[in-house]
Amino acid sequence: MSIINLEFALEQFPEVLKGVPATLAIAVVAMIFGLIFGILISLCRIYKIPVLNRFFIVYISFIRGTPLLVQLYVFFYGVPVLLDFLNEQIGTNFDAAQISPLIYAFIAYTLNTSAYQAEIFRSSINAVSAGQMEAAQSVGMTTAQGLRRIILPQAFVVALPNLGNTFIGLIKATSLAFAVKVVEIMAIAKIIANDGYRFLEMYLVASLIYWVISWVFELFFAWAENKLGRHEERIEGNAA
Amino acid sequence: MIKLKNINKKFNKNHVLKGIDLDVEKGDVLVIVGPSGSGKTTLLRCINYLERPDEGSISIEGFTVEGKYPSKRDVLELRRKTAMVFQNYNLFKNKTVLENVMEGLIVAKKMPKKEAREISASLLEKVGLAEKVDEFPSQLSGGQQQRVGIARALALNPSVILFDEPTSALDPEMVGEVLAIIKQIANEGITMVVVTHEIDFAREVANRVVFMDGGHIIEQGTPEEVLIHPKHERTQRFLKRLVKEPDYAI
Amino acid sequence: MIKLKNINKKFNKNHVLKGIDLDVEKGDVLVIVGPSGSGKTTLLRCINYLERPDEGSISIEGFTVEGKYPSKRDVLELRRKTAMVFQNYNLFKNKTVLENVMEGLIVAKKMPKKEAREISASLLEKVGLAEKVDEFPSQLSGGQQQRVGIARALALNPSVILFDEPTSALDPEMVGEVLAIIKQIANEGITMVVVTHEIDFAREVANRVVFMDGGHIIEQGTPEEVLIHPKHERTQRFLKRLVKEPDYAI
Amino acid sequence: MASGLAGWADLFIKVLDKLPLTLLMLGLSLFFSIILGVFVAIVRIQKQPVLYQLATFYLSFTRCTPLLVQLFLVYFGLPQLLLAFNIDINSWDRLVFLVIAFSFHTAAYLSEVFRSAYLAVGRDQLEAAYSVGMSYPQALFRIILPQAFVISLPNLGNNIIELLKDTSLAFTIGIIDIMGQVRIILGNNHGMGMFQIYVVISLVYWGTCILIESAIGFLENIFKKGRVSISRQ
Amino acid sequence: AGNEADDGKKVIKVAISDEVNPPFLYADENNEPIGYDMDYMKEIEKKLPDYKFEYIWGEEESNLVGVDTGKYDFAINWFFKNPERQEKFLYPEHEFGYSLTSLVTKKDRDDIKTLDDMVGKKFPPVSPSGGLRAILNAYNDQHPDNPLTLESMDSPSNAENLKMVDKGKADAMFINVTTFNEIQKELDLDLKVAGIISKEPIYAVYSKENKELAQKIDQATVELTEDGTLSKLAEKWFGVDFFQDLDYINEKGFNFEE
Ligand SMILES: Nc1ncnc2c1ncn2[C@@H]1O[C@H](COP(=O)(O)OP(=O)(O)OP(=O)(O)O)[C@@H](O)[C@H]1O
Ligand SMILES: Nc1ncnc2c1ncn2[C@@H]1O[C@H](COP(=O)(O)OP(=O)(O)OP(=O)(O)O)[C@@H](O)[C@H]1O
Ligand SMILES: [Mg+2]
Ligand SMILES: [Mg+2]
Repeated sequence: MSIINLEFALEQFPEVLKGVPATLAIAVVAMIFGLIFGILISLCRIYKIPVLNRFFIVYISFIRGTPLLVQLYVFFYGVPVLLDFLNEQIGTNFDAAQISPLIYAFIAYTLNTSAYQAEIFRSSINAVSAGQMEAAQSVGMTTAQGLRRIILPQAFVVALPNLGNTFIGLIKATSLAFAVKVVEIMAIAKIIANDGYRFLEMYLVASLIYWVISWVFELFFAWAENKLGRHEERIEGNAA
Repeated sequence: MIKLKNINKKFNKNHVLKGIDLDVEKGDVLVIVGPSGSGKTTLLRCINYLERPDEGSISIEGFTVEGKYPSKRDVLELRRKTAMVFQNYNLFKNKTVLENVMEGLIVAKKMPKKEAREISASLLEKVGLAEKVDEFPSQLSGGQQQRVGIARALALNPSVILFDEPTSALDPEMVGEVLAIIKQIANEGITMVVVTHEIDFAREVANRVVFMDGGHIIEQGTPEEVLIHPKHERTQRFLKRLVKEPDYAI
Repeated sequence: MIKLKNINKKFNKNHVLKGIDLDVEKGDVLVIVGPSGSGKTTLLRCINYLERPDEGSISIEGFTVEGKYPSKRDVLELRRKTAMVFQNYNLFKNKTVLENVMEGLIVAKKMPKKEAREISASLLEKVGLAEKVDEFPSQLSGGQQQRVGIARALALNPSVILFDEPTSALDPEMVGEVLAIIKQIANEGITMVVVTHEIDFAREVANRVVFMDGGHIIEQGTPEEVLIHPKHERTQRFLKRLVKEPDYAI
Repeated sequence: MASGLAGWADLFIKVLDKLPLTLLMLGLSLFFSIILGVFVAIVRIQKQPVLYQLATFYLSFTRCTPLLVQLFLVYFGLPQLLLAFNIDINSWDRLVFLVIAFSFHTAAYLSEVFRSAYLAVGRDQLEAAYSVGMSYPQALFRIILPQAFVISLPNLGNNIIELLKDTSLAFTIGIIDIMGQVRIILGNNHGMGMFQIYVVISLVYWGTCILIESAIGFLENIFKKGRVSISRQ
Repeated sequence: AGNEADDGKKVIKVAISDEVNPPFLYADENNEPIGYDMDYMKEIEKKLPDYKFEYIWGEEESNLVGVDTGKYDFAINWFFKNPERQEKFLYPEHEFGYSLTSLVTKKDRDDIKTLDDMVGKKFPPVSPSGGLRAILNAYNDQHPDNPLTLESMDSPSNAENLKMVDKGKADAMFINVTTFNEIQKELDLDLKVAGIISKEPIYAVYSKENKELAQKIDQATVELTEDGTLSKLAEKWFGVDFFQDLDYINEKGFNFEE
C-alpha cells in the first residue's frame, strides 16, 4: 500500500478550496491595514517622536515577543468578557456571540503584522539617502510631502522583498485562526483528515493550495519590484 | 533682502561657521569663494535651514527665522522663498528628468500639471536636455545631472536661489550658457548666492564677492576688489596660483 | 602602454562610444576634454571594464581584454593595473577616510596593515586631510571627499590612473596641489588619463590632449595643438567662450 | 494545579527549564540559515542560469508551504528516502531533523532579507571596490555586505523572532521545548488554568524577544557608522 | 524502525500523544508518561521480553504520520476504531480498555439524553481531531437529513467548553466521562452527566507493516484481559472495572450524580 492515497487527496480538493476566501480575506485585510500602520509606526520611530517612539518600541516588542495564538486568544476570550462587563456597568446590550470570529482575526492579525511591517519600513526608509529629503525640502515640500512623493516610493522598492516575506507568512499564519473558530484551508484539511487519519493526503492538498496562492503573490511582488525599481541603476551581480 | 546675523554652526567639536554676518541686496549675485572645507556649503545650507545653525538669525525679504529650533511652519516658509542647486545634485532618483523639475511646481506651488510641464520642458531645453526629459537621473552623465539640478531650482522662480558649485561638472560651453542664464534672471530681480571655485566664472557672474576661510568671512567687495586686487594676505595667497602662471592664461 | 581598439558602447539605443581608437604611451598624461554627455566618463569606465564595451579591445601593458564578456580573471587583472578617481567620488561609506585609502592596499595588494597605514596617512597629509583621517565620508565637504578619492587612487601605485574630473570640487589652491602631484607621479612613469573640463588645468597637466564629441574622437595632439590652435571647427567652437571674453582673463 | 504565588513560580521554573533547549534550536537554525540565506540571495542576485532557477524554486517551495509540512518531510520523509539508498538515519537525534528543517525554512526568508539589503547598497560602492582592484568576493565581504548588514538588521530581527516562535513546532516531533512543556501541563489539567499558562509562556517568549531586540539594536548602533538618516533634519 | 538495544532486545518506538488525557495517559513532574496506558504497556513488556519500548512524546497528528511512514512502530493514547481508519492503519483485534462518552448538561435539564436530542441544539466548539469528533461525524453520516450542528476549533479547552455549558452558552458538551469527572473535581460546576452515549473500545494504532508485533501484543492483551490484570488496572485508575457492562459501570458511580 502506498503511503499517500492520491485519489482521496484529489477528491477532497474542492472541499478544502472552500477555505480559500477566509485565508485571503484575513491576509489581505491585515496586509493593507498593516502597511498603513506599519509606515506610521516606523516614521514615529525614525523621527523619534517623543512619547510615541517609546510606546511603539514596547508595542513592537510585545507583539513580536508573544505568540500570535495568544494575541488571538486575548481578543477571542477578552472581548466577550469586556462586553459582559460593559453590559453590566452601563446597561448596554452587546452580544459577544454575534461578533464573527473573522472580526477577531482581522484585528489580531492587523495588529500583529503592523509591528513587523514597522520594522521593515524602518530599515528601508533608513536606506534612502538623506540627500533625497533635503532635495525635496529645497523645492519647498513639507516633510510629509517629501516622504510621500520622494522617500516612500524609493523605500518601497527596498521593502518589497520583505513585504513579500511578510505577506506569504501571513497567508500561512491564517491557519492559526482556527483556534478562534475561523475555518480556513488548514482547518478544513484537518477536519477531513481526522476521519480516516489521512493527514499526509490532506497536508499535501493544503500545501498545494497554499503554494499556488502564495506563488501568484510571489509573481506579483517580483513584478512590482521590477516596475517600481525601474529608476534605479541597481547594483547587480559581479558582471563587469 | 537676505540678512544673516551671527550665524554659528558646529559639527560636534568642529566649529565650522564662526559668527557669519552677511547682507545681500535684491537682484544681487553674491559669489562665495574660499578653500575647500572653509564652510561655504554649510553656510549656504544654513540659509534655507537644511542645516540648523546653533546660533544666529536669517531673514529673507524681511521674514526672519532664528536659532536652532524654529517652528516647522517658519522653516517651510523660508524654504519656499528659496531654491537650491546642490553640490552633488541630489536629484530625485525615482523621478524622470522632467518630473524632477515639475515636482516642486506641482507639490509646493500647487501649479496645474500642464503649466508645470510647459515651464519645465522649456527650461530643460534651455540647459540643453530636451532629449533627456524621460530618462532617470541614473542614466545621465555628471554634467547632465547638474543641469537638471539647475533647471529644477530655476523653475521654482523663487526670491532667492542658492547655487552650490553649479558649474563643477560643466564644460566651458555649458558654463557660458549657465552664466548667461544667471545674468538674465538677476535682471529679473532674483537674488542669488553662488558658491564656486572657478574664479573666472566668479568674476563674470558676481556683482559682489565674499572670501571665506576657516568659518570666517575674510574679505568682501566687488569682484575687482576681492578677486583682482585682494587686500587680505590670505586672499592673495588663495588666488596666487592663477596669477603665478600667466603664460597659460589667455 | 594603453591601447584601445574600436571601442563601441551603447546604452539601449543611445550609441555613446562610436569606435574609439586610442594609444597612450607610458608616462603620458592624456587629457580628454569635450562637451557634457560626449562619452568621456563612459570611455574612462570602459578602460577598467566598469562599463563593458559592446565591441572592441583594451590592452594595458600588453595585457589585452576583449569584447563584452571577458573572463572574470582577466577583468580583475586589468583592474589591478589601474586605479580610478570617480566623478562623484564613490567613497566607501562604511569606512573612515584612512580606511578608504588603506582598503585597496590591504585587500587587493595584500600589504601588511602597518605599511598600508603609513602610506595612506602620508598621502592624506599631502592632500591636506591629515585632520580628517578618522571621519566618515558623510562628514566631509565635497572637496574633501574628492581629495580622499584622489589619495585612494594614488595609494595603489598602479600602472595607470584614470581621473574623472578630479578637480571639479577643488578650489584653485588645491587644484595647484593636485597638479603638482600628477606631474610628479608622471615623472615616476605612471600613465594617466584625465577627463577634465577645466581648460587651464588641462593645458598645464597634459602632454597629450584628446577632444571628444558625440562618441567620436574629433581631434588629438599636444595641448598647444588642440587647446590653443584647434584645427577642427567643433573644437574651436567649444573653446570659443574662453577666447571671446579676454577682458576677464588674466 | 497549584495557584497563588507558588503556583506561578513553579510554572515559571518548569518553562524556564526548557529555555536553553529552545535557544539551542534557535541558535543552530539561525547559524545555518544565515549561511544558506546569503548564498541563495547571491545566486538570485547574480541570476546565474541553472542555479538561479533552482534557488527560485527552492525559495518558492519553502516560503509558500507550511513549516509543519516541511518538518514532516525532513523528519519522516527524508529517512525513508535515504533508506532506499541503504542509509539509515532514523537513529539520529530529533534535534538534527529539526535544525535541518528550520534552517532550510528560515534561509528562504533570510535570502529575501539579504537580497533586498544588498540591492539597497548603491552600485557605486561595488564600482569603487572594483576600482581599487578587489575581486567580487572581496568587494562583497568588505564593502557590500557590511553595508547591507545594517540595512537588513531590522528585518533580520523580525525573522529571528519568528524563528524563535516557530521553534514551538519542535513538540510536534516530540522535542519538549518551552511550548511542549506548556502543552503537557495544559493536557494534564484538561485545559484548566489556560490563562495563567499562556501568561507565563508569553512572558518567557517576550523576555527572549527583548534579548534578541537588544542585540539587534546594539548591532545597529555599531554598524550604522557613516550612514545618515533622512531624519537628520 | 527496529534497532537493537545494547542488551540485544528489539527496540520498539512508541509514540505517545500530547493531547493527554488523564488518567489514560499524562505526564508526571519529570515529563515521564504515566497513567492507565503506561501501566498496560509495562504489563505487555513483561509478557514480551524480546522487546524494549521507547516512548516518544509528540502531537497526535504527527504521531500518526510517524506511524504511517514507519518512523514509529505504533502509537498509543486512546484511539477509537472506525472503518476509514482501519483502511489506513492496522488495528489489533482486541481493545485494551474503554472510553465512556457522554453528554454533559446543566443539572436542572432533562431534555437531553442522547445525540438525537442534540439536533438543532448547540455544542461548544469541537476539536477537529480525536475520537469524540469521529463519533459525532459518524452520527452525521448516518443522519444526513438531521445532522448535528458542529463548530470546529483548534485545540479547544475542555474546561472552557464546560464553562460555556455552565453559563448556558451551549446546551450540552460531548465529552469523555473520565475527563469530565477530573475537571469537575477542580471546578465543581453546576453540571451533570445527562447520558452515556457509548462505551468505546480503545486501541493502539500500528502501521500496516507491523503485523507481527501487533499480533504479539494483541495476544498478550488477551491474556492480560483474561487473567484480570487489566481489570485491576482499571480499578486503580478509574475506580471501576470498565470491562464490565454499562449497567454495572453506571451503578458503580462512573456517573457523577449525587
Ligand atoms: N547608465 C547609463 N544608462 C543610460 N545612458 C547612459 C548611462 N550612462 C551614461 N549614459 C549616457 O551616455 C552619454 C555619455 O555619458 P558620459 O557620462 O560618458 O558623458 P560625459 O562625457 O562624462 O559627460 P559629463 O562631462 O557631463 O560628465 C550621455 O548622453 C548619458 O546620458
Ligand atoms: N555632516 C557633517 N558632519 C560633520 N562635519 C561636517 C559635516 N558637513 C561638513 N562638515 C565639516 O565642516 C567643514 C565645512 O564643510 P563645508 O561642506 O561647508 O565646506 P565647503 O566650504 O563647502 O568645502 P568644499 O569646497 O570642499 O565643498 C568641513 O571641515 C567638513 O568636514
Ligand atoms: Mg562645498
Ligand atoms: Mg562624466
